[in-house]
Amino acid sequence: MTLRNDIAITPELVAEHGLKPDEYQKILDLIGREPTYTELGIFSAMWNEHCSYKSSKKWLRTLPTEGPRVIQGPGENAGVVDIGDGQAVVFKMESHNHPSFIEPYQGAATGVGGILRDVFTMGARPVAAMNALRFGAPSHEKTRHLVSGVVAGVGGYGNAFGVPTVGGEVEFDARYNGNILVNAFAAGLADTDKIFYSKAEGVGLPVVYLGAKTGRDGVGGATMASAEFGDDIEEKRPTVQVGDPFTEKRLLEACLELMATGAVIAIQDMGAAGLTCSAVEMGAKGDLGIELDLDQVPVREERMTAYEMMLSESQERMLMVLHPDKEAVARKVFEKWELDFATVGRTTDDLRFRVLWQGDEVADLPIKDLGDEAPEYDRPWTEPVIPAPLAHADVPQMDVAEALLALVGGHQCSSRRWVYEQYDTLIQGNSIQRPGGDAGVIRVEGHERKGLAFTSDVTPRYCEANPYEGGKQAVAECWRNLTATGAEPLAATDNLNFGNPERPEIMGQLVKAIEGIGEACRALDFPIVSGNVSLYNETNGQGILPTPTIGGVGLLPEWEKSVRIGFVAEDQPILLIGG
Amino acid sequence: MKARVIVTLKNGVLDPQGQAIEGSLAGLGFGGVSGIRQGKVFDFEIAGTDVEVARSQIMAMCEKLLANTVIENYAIEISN
Amino acid sequence: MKARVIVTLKNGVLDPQGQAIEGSLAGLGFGGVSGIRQGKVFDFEIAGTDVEVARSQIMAMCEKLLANTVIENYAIEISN
Amino acid sequence: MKAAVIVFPGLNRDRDMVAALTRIGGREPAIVWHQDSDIPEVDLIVIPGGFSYGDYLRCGAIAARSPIMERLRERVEKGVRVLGVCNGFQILVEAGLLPGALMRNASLKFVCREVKLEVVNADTDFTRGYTKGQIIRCPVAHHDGNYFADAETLARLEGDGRVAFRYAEGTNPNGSLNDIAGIFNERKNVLGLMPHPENLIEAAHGGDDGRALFASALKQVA
Ligand SMILES: Nc1ncnc2c1ncn2[C@@H]1O[C@H](COP(=O)(O)OP(=O)(O)O)[C@@H](O)[C@H]1O
Repeated sequence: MTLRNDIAITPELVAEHGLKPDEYQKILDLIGREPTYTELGIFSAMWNEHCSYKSSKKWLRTLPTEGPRVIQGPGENAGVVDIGDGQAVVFKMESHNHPSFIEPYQGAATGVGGILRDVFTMGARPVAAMNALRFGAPSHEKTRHLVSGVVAGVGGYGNAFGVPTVGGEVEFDARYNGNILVNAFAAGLADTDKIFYSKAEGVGLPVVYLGAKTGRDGVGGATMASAEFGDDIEEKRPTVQVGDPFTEKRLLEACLELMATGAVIAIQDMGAAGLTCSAVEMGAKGDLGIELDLDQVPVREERMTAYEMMLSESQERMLMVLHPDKEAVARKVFEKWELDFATVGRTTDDLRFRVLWQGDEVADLPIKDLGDEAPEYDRPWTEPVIPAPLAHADVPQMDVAEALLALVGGHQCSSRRWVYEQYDTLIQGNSIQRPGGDAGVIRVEGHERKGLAFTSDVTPRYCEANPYEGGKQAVAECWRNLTATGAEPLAATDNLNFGNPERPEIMGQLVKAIEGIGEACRALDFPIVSGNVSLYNETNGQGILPTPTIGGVGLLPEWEKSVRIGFVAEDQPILLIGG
Repeated sequence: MKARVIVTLKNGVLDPQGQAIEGSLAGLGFGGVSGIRQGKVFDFEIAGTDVEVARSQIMAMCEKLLANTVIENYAIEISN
Repeated sequence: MKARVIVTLKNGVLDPQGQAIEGSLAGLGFGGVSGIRQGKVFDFEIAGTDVEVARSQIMAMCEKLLANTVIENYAIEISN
Repeated sequence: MKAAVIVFPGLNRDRDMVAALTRIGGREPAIVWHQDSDIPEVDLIVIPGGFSYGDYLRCGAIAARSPIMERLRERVEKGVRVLGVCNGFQILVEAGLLPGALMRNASLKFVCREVKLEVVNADTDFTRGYTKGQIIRCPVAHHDGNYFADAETLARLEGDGRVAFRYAEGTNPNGSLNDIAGIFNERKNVLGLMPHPENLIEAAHGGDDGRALFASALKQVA
């Protein structure tokens, strides 16, 4: 399994890395020579759909992302919104679809771990989580196994980490038979003057590695997450990552303790293609170069190559730029929590991303082109064909009582208790409304009366019928679920799950859904402050239902007044309001 | 017949349990232990008398339920 | 040296996991299986060359940590 | 009344427990980190819930072998009150301070829901805020709360009034023998229970049935 750095770069190898011939040509033009094997790996990680948003960027820019309360919109680990009294809510949603199909427990668990890290990387203590799940038909042979594994994995990680799960979604449709969706949401609380960002500042400062050791986990994983599934899926199995919530919980406490010491200048968690993406992002954002010395990286496996270390997706790791005079303080915090701590590089002023390994320079690349100047596409798209409304005569007739029973007993409306009772919904002692209502509500710790509401919504079959209206509807439902608890909607995050964007009709769904989401968000003053795009959700050419999940956050001035869905007394009038 | 199935993690797959146990053993003064990996064992009775038939049946049980072959290997022992 | 410790539940101690697995196996059509009990296996390296010294060290590890002797038995295998 | 909370890495209901003790006791408990060399002089020592050491090996096993547990054992012998909730209960059992074992839930699933508890013995320092036979509400949140002990131990626990709480009205969430939710040591100065009374002490929790346990343990009930 030892890989060398002088492997010849063939067209096949380029293709295996998910890079198109024109993209490879762009690499050649950019660096004026053939890339090394490690460099090819770095490009494939940075330029894949997952990290670069190359197909969606153009459209994401059209979303409203600003508002009087928005402190940080998209582009950081999570969005940040002011909730008054010097406090902010920090939140984001992220998908872990493909890994969860391959290994449902670990895939879902590491998805939850990733989104929690996104939140506490910004200095916020996680206070609420949600999970939006979509599975194949209940009768499909794989569904039972996937449901039980995913739910156990979401719970296994979130429960051990210690964050209450306050809401989510579970839906079944045959279109997800070969490609389930696992979208995880997390929110945290921070003081507005103690938010941490990934932008590095200062030349010659130590780049420090924290958390768990690096193994070969998921090498090639980020590339996989952006590749369509075929029948050879079994072969991709060994790249599964295993989550360790025990380490993550210690990492949370250690990071918050460290941030309180004033030692942290910049911080970035290591998610997909960990070391590569985190280092490049910190440097590119700060207009700085980064030099890494891989011989300092804590590893848990022997004979790891530079390529493997740069692409490893081992979980529960962080990269930071620290004040050099605080390095000793920082080390002490991490020793207390028994986590690895190593200075693995430094910031430079030459805008290069340089990687040293066993005395060799195995990569030397222009950092801006890897990061914020990665390729961007305006993919061709076609206007979705909107089906004509059913003629009245074509609507099947049915006895009303029977129809009601069928609805209530059907898998779309049945109780989700089996799922959410496997999640700790009351840890932290602030859960005012637990799953089962319109939105989850928590009390804001450190404040007498304030509360926050959370919900996640989308109706994929609406989006399939009419992506534009479906996008609007998802936002509107999310907004309504927040207001139904008595909350004032603040802002939202989105997780856009679609099929292969290289197909113009799929790209059309994405474009129109984003348009609808943007339209609704503008109309409601409901900015999108973070999000995630998951494309290539297809199996053998069959795409999933277009599923733009909207996660919304609302503010309640007085949680005591939050309203629940249950009727509270007999003989009360029932009102129907709205359109 | 008596059967025993031993399920272990594949090489390279992170074993957080093993790590925590190793740390604890070191803390208790058992320093010479390294590379600890935790697995599962299943002991059971299986009907029949033909070892080879039983073995192929157990193999199917492992593939379907007892082992998570994405990250685990298994070994089968049968005794009369 | 390589060591393997197998920890199993004592007779008479309830094994909910074993029971559930037996139920699932039956559900999957594996009918001939009975009395399934789940245990743990630990594989590790132990420093030194004297098997007997290692064995008594591992025994102490089992008594102190690896097994809960209220409910579990253990067996030790060592190979060079 | 002074209280202390022992914290091991991986515990996660320590903040909930500190909040409950502060709210009901009127002062913040001392926090004892597992690597501290001693426990301050207090009247009540609590081990809260969570996943110490990730629940790896067996729940509570690794924490139970931590040096701080020797200091705890000395306090138990001196008659100091010790309360273990959820993972804290598992740790006390693994340390041999309480008998039996907590096995995986019969459903094999983590379960978080509200159950009913019967106060079996209201004549102890922990339970005198309740009446014998009283049924209270209490949430549970655990994966391994299925209490097991051999027949002889069970008979002793039952005979000596050492069962503190029992799951009532068919709400046993985990398959525990005799519906046991919490037990005392022989001297009844150590209580371990799986449910989370600290998560049901105020209006925001939707009830305060858990309050009397802390009020009793903190000697606020005569
Ligand atoms: N995966 C999940 N995790 C937690 N809670 C869930 C999950 N799925 C559904 N729920 C909860 O179950 C309730 C019903 O879900 P749903 O039918 O999607 O709600 P809605 O009425 O908004 O359509 C909601 O309170 C929701 O938060």
